Amino acid sequence: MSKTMALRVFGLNLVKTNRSLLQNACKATALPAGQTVAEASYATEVTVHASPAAIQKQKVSKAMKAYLKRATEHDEFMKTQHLEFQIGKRHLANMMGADAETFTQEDIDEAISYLFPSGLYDPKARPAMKTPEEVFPARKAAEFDETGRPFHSMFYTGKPNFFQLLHEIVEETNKLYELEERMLRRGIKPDENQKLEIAGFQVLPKDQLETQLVESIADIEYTNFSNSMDRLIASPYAYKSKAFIERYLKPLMDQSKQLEVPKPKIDEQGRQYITTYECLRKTARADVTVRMPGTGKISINGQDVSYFEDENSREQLLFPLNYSELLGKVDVEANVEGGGPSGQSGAIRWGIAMCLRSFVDQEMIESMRLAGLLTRDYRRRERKKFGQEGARRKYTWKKR
Amino acid sequence: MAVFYRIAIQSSIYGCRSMSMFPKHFGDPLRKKDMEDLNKSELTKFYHIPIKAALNNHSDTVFSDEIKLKMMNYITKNGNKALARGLLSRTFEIIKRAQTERLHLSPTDKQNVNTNAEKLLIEAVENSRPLLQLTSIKRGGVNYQVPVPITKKRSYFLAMKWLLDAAFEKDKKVCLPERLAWEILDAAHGQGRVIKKKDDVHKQCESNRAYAHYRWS
Amino acid sequence: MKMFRKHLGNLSRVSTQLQRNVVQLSTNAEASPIEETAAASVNEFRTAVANPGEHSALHVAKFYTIPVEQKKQIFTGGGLPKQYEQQIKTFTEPCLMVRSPALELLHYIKNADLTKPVVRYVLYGDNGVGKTLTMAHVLHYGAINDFLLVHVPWAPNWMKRPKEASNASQEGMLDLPFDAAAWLVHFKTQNAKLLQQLQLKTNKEYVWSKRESTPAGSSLIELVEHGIARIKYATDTTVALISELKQLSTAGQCKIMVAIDGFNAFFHPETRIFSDNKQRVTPDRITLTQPFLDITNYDWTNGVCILSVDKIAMTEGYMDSYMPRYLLGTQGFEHIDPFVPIHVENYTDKEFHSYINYYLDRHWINKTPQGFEEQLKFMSNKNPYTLMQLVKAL
Amino acid sequence: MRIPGALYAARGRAPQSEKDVPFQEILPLRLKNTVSGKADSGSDVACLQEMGMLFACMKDNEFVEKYCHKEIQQFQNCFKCYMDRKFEAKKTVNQGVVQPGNNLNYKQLNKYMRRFPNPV
Repeated sequence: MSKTMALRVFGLNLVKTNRSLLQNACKATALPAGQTVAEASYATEVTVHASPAAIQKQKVSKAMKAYLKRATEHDEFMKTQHLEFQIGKRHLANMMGADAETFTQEDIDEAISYLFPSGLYDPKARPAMKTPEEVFPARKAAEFDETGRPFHSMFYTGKPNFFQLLHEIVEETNKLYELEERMLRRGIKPDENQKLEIAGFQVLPKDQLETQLVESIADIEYTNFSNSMDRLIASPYAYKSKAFIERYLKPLMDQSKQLEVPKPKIDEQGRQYITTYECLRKTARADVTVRMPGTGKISINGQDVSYFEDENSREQLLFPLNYSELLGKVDVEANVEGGGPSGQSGAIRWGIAMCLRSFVDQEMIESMRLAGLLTRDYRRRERKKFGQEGARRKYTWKKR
Repeated sequence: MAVFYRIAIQSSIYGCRSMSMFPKHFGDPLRKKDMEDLNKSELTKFYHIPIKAALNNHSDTVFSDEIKLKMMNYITKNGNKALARGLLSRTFEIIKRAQTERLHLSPTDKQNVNTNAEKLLIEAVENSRPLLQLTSIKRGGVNYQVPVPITKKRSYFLAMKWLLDAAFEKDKKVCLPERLAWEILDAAHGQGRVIKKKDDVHKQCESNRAYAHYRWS
Repeated sequence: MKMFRKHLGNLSRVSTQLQRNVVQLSTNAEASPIEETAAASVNEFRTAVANPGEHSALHVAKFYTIPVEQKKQIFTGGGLPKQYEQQIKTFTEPCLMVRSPALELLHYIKNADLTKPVVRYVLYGDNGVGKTLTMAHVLHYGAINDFLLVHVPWAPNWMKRPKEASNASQEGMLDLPFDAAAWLVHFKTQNAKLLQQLQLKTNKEYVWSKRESTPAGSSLIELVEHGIARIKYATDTTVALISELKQLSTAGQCKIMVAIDGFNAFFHPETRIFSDNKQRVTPDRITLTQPFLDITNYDWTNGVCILSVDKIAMTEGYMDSYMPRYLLGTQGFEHIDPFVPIHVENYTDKEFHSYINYYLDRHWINKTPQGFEEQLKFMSNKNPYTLMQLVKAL
Repeated sequence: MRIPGALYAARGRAPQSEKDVPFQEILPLRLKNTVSGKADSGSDVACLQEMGMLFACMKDNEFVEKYCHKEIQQFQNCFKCYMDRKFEAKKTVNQGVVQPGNNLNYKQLNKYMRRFPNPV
């Protein structure tokens, strides 16, 4: 498989170079799909050049004819999409008064979000204008020539790219084992400080692997893939094939750097203060302000801590303050409505914890996060179902 | 804030029952003292996993303690945890009253009178934790009482349950906290109904030790 | 050398005098059988001055011990809350904390001109802030400075849980004979010594029934004894006693201190007592309220009147505010209109700190991780009652 | 104790001869491709000896736990490691995931038997 092949969607130049051939649909050949070692884009590009005269005369198989028809339709469609996209981009550019040539994708996104402001929460749901490649999923080029002979040696496994990947992983692992053998015989220890740092990484999840391989994978196959990857990573000389491994590792979000800490503002008496809006818990909604150089006074809806009669709710307010050792040094004002005592105290607790983040050092923020103070508790009361007394409780069984 | 909300929703998409439980990969919240004895390497493991929200009855303050919380949950009936908390604090009060009076009456042996109600409760539970338990196993149509070793968690549960059963077998006039306080004091000093019950269980196990090999067969 | 010896001389004199003073101090605090902490009694949260008269701003937030027999004499019939009594029994020493509202009240009483008509003071404040204990402190002052104590420990008891309600002589009025008799016993125990000394005489002749009557000139003690013996006429004797006391005090023969806790019970629109036709009775139809309303009038002199209004008097706390005007209602307010309101608040930081020290000293708080006091302050909002509840579980 | 067949001859009838009644192969004479798990579970009763020692110690100290801390400790450790092993097995071995080593349980064997069935 040493041939370097580029596989890409039935590209434009196929149409350009031998348009006439296409009409009588007798000779269009697609060169074998292959996989470039450098960048693993399986499905984006195939180079086509005139096929040798010998193959032209053979009869084109029925499957190939069907495939050709689909491919040409797809290309027509993509071509028109491209044209429309270009025209749209030009209109947008001069609508925004920018120069059409230098109008990049970021400019397009900005313009769209400016022209079509949308309150939808999920960014994917908002209006967007993306290039046709992103909008329409890539499709694999032809995997077999016109006589029906597949290009990929593992074509008949049904998922050539996937099994090729497994094959390569095992190859790497064997290579590392041999290296280890040699090193052991020579008595050389694997180099410690180059050890592969995998704490912050996770093996590529199934859906991302599928988009990368342009093949759908069964669960069992995915577990095989992740097991073999684990074995590869576990081997002591894993850092030797770091490049290969890196390609199939997804960096995990570093939870602690996740939330950006707001800067405290200054109020009229010159005291630092932070307000967190929209502190939610069950059905309670609260806004909490924390002022830094304070005396430990707390006021909820105007009343002091006796707003909550039961001890448990007061203890909830005490938890974040006591945890971050700012109990007597901070003033808290909260106005809260909706929900019951435990919902309201939970909302205020979360609000206080979020406000305290900007008065405390990073290491304490991390320990607050580990204590579960900074996570929004979005558990909601489970709905009551018909035919049952409550969410889970069934009606008592009556004999008659 | 929006970022935060998105994470919660996004991480809940592929979680199971999204609105009533946290997804599986969320870690449990750690108490402050757990964090101290976790060394550096274990802590880094936590940097990359999101943590569940702390429950609304857990708090690292001076008022909350593990065994006390568990005891309160066992006392709670149809969700009235505030009442259970009141009952438990009255129990502690009665324990302390008895101990402080004993302390003041005999100021000579000051050190062995322990007026810390929580320590007494812990001691009582430790003393009344059973080692084995009898389970009935059906062999050849006959139910044999087979002695089975029990896990640590279950032994704590049994100890507390026996304490509460003894307390609930009170007559009308006596209030629960009073009766529970006497039980805890007795158990802490090693005598009383709960300790007797534990010894009975051990004796029964010992007498049935012949059936021990019937287990899991 | 002589000069040096002289120095030595007065040095030794000073030390002996000091020595005697310490012994004298500790003995007077030694009244109750507390163990060796008594020697360390004069520290930052206790004071050896047991006489409320001498308490001053210096002693604020400090505990003083009431001598046991004085406590028995004043508080046997009630006057301290039940839980506080229990705490005293456990801590084996009847201790009261000196607080600013009590000092303020004592200051007024000391410089009040007793010849002028009686001044009424009203203690008001949120639930559980220490109104009753402030009154107890002042009562202790009254007992020591030989005031005649007319003390109703908790007025709502009569309105909510009467021992037995029977029809009175006047039609439509209800009589609480047992409660009246109990109050007379309480009055007797509180003022027994004083009554012997003063030898007060009744100046009117009272006819209870055809055969029984107490002649004019008989001593008050006989009147009280008669009320206790003949429970049927207990309420009438209280009426008589109160009117006698008013005349005697205006005549200047004795000083009277009236103390009524939960005074707004007398003005609550209805009570929990049911008349024969199964209807709730209004307070003014109860014979016992009348004498205590008379004594809180301003038509007599040479006495002082301390009242307290309470949210949980008749309604277990769902009253909106704890202000006297709201709790007493218009009628009650006009009845005691020119009165001196005294606001009782939660603990100040100093008081809170000294109370925590007191608990620690009495081994009542055993779980003391770092910063527990700050947490307690937050949780209890420095309210005395909630603090006592919270500390129970520690 | 097996009674030899000859004794039966006196009372019963003689076994039929092969020639008259040829053997017919109703069920295929072939081993199945799976192994049953009955024999595997066996009675792996854990910590029996520790329990015996514990009972002995408790008996002579008439059930006062203070005197036989050692036995109690041993017994609890043994039970704890038994439970850990069981939990581990639950995740790997019982799922049929093959571990290096020769003792395979029936689930692992069945996995192989399925891949290399008996020749027909």
